[in-house]
Amino acid sequence: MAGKVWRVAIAGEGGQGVQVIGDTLAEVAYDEGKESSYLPNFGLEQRGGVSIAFVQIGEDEIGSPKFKVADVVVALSARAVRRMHMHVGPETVFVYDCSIADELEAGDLPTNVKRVLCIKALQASKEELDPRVFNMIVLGAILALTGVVTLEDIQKVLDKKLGYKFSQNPALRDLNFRALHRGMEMVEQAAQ
Amino acid sequence: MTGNEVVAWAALAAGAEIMFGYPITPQNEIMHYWTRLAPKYNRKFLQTEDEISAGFTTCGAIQAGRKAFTATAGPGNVLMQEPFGMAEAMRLPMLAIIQQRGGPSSGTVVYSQQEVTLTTYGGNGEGHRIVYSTANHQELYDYVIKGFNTAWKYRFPTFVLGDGYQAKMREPMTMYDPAERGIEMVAPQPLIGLPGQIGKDREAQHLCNIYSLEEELYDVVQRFDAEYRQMAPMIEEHQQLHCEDAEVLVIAHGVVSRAALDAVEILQAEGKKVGWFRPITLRPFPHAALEKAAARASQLLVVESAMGQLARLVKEELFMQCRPIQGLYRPAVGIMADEVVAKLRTMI
Amino acid sequence: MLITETARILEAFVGEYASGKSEVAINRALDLQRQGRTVTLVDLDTVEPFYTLRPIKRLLEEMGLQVVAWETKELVGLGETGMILHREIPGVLRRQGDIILDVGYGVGGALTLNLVEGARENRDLRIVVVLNIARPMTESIPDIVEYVRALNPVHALLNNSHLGDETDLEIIQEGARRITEAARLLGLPVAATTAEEKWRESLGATDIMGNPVWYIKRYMKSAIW
Amino acid sequence: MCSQVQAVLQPHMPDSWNKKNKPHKFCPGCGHGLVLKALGEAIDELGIKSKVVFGCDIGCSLLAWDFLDVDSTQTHHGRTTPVMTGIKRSNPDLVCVAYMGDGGGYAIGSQHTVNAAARNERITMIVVNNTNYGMTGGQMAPTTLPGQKTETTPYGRDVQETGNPTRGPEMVAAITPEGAYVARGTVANMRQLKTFIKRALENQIAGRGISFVEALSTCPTNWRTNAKSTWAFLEKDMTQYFPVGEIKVPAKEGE
Repeated sequence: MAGKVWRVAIAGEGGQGVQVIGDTLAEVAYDEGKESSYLPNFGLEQRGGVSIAFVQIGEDEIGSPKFKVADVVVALSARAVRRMHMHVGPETVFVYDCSIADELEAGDLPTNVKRVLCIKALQASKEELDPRVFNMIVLGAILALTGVVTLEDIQKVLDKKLGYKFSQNPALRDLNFRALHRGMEMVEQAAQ
Repeated sequence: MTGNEVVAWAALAAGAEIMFGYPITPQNEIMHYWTRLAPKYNRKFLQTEDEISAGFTTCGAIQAGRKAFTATAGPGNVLMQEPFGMAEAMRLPMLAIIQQRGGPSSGTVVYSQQEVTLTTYGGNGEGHRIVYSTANHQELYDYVIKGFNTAWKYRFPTFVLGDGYQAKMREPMTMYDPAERGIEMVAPQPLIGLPGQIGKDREAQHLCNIYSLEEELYDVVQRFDAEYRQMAPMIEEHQQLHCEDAEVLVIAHGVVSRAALDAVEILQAEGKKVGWFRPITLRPFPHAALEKAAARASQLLVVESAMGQLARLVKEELFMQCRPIQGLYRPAVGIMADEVVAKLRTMI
Repeated sequence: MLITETARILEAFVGEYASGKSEVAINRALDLQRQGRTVTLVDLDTVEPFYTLRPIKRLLEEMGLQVVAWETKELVGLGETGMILHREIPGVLRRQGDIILDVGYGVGGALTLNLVEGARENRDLRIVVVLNIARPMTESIPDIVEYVRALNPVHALLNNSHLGDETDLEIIQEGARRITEAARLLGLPVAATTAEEKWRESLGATDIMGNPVWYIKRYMKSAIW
Repeated sequence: MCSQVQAVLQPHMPDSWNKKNKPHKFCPGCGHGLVLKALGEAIDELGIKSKVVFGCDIGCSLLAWDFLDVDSTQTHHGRTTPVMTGIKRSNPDLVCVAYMGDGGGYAIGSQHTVNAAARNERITMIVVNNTNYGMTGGQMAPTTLPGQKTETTPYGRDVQETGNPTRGPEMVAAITPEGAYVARGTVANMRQLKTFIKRALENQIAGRGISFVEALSTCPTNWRTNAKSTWAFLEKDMTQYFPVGEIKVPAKEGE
């Protein structure tokens, strides 16, 4: 158990790409020589419930695939914000998308956490980039918060994984990288 | 890769020729991947009308000399006890992968360790079966390959006992061709349909599954039991750590053993004398190893996602040693290291 | 017993599940054999032969009976052995001497005798219903009457009321009362009341209703499967 | 095994019969021996003895396990069909015969019958219909005739309560795709029964589809019938409900 294990829980509605974000995060970390695990919640809850991806990244082999308290929680819908109360603690950074602020009621956002942060990922994906790279923006934000892998690392992995697609359509590569960068930027700006 | 995908690849690497199955969560992806891989590698698949049929078609395929397997979970495991029983009775080398889900009944489709009793001792027999409980993806791969060999060598039905987490999670592992590692795969042998003319080159084979008299069956079961006991020391597997001077010994299997190990390491770092024992084979249980590992401990803690199913096995193995056994029983839910640590702190 | 002595005795004992048919049939066969007669005892239990003559076949043969029943070892390797009719049963009437048929329980009742060629047409055939009022289906007089009517034809009733090791005089005499009354309603004789030897002193030669008491020995205790 | 083998003169035993255990232990008057004679002769005529795998169910059909001098396997209650499916799919060169009673085919194993038929499994199913569960002592079967007395219908089968008798071949014919062979024979017409079974085996060998033969058979022990009434029940009562004949015959190549 030497070394820090980063625990990240990403939650949202079906179709928001929550599981893709979790899966990609775990894979990138592994490709960078870290140990990682990714566990989706599934079962009946998955069908119509909040979709959650549990990711752990560390230097040593990962123990239990399940965890209760996350270092970073990302909630992408109002339901997800409420659902994720059970996974926060005093050291948790709680991230949600600014677009859902109107749907939130008093007490929905957790207060017993280290920090609550809203990012404009949805807006940026629609207005500046492309709705398809929404999840890349979120991934960028997670990278900025955890620092488990660098932007260069993740770009390398994406090149490897999607190299063929990227070579067919270089604009796609650029779009993905810009989305990652934009996500990191959002966290850095919020920190100032 | 998900654990289910790992299982499909492992079966392929082990030279499995045919799979029979029926959909049930959380093992479905084993069938999904197998059906995608099978045609490319000239392997076969049949989706049957239920788990009873999936088990019995597997029995038939094995009699015809094919390396056949099946996979199931929860209520499907219940239905498959009937064909598993036949595999026990006819000594058919049947391999089944069980991805445990919550129970009783349909329970949840997610996760559990509540199929230990059913998988080790289910059916109307004596539990002459081999059960490997895996903890991670690498082991799923390793033990599916090993499981085929154990089954075909010793001819007892063999199980790889996973769970919903292992089925659905992704974690790194290394795939390999068994031959590259010097693992020789045991070749399957047909029991019926042998070459040659009946009456000239060979006798007709009559395979028995039922006996009319008490004494007939008694002799058969005694023979199986003797062979099982003789085999056991060659099959039993376990892992252990810090047992030499442990005052409290934590016992866990499968994916829960990972959380238990983390907890033990946390307390070891504080200088606490806590040991860790993990049976890999739940049947036959690594009896001698547990007895030795537990010899110095004054207390035992059994940790499992069930209401004492592993604890029952442990108590049976240690019945001559009198000492308190506590349980951290969390039926059908996952267990994390901090829960184990908290429990251990109350015991130290 | 009231059964008419003829050149050949051909008797069938029928009754409800666990009424004691086999016990009575064995005792009857042995009684006849002790009189120096040649006797064949036939196992016609076709429904659920759990308590059967099979395990004591050899013992009975050693006592001088001819027994048509499976021997346990003949069924080795047969797989599941529920009920299989012995191949010598259809032609058993071709044998010399007395024939005692132990008929199993079942909805067929006396129809089971169809399995023995020529039995139902044989004028010598006597069908005796073995009754134990401790058995739930033949407890009351109306139950007994209804049961016996369904068996048709029947020639006599036999009181075999007992409670195993718990048997007392009361159950034997109460059986005699009810069965005699049922017999009256049916227009049939009561062949006898059975009792174990140990009751001889207290019971005597006749029961409370005047039926002869037939002292028997129980052989079937050791006969499972 | 059978410890008292007697030398009994047996006229004309098929080559594919296991002669070591004759006379066999079916009840006197039982139809199983006749169905197996028809099967044995069909196997002889096709010369496939060393290719046949005979799977038997539990019940009286189990007594047939060593009746034939061919490979055999004992299964579970109602599970002969999936076991033979597994064998056939694993080794299509074998000729797989799933032999069972009406309980195995239409009650405890009915889901296997339905689905093997729907998939057109290349196996031959022989279902022996004697209108009751014989081995367990004569209880109601799916094929018990309306009004027929059994140990579990002591007042006669009430179709309002227990439904009508199952017509297996008709059901199988309705759900099988092209290539299936379905027939109902009877031990009262041995020449015809042998022809049906032979055609069924040929259909499997040609790989056209499933072949299904129901054989109307006798159970005097549980029917409590003498020889005359046994045959009357078989030929009159049973055929009223279960018509004999070929129900589905695949078109042969070139037709």
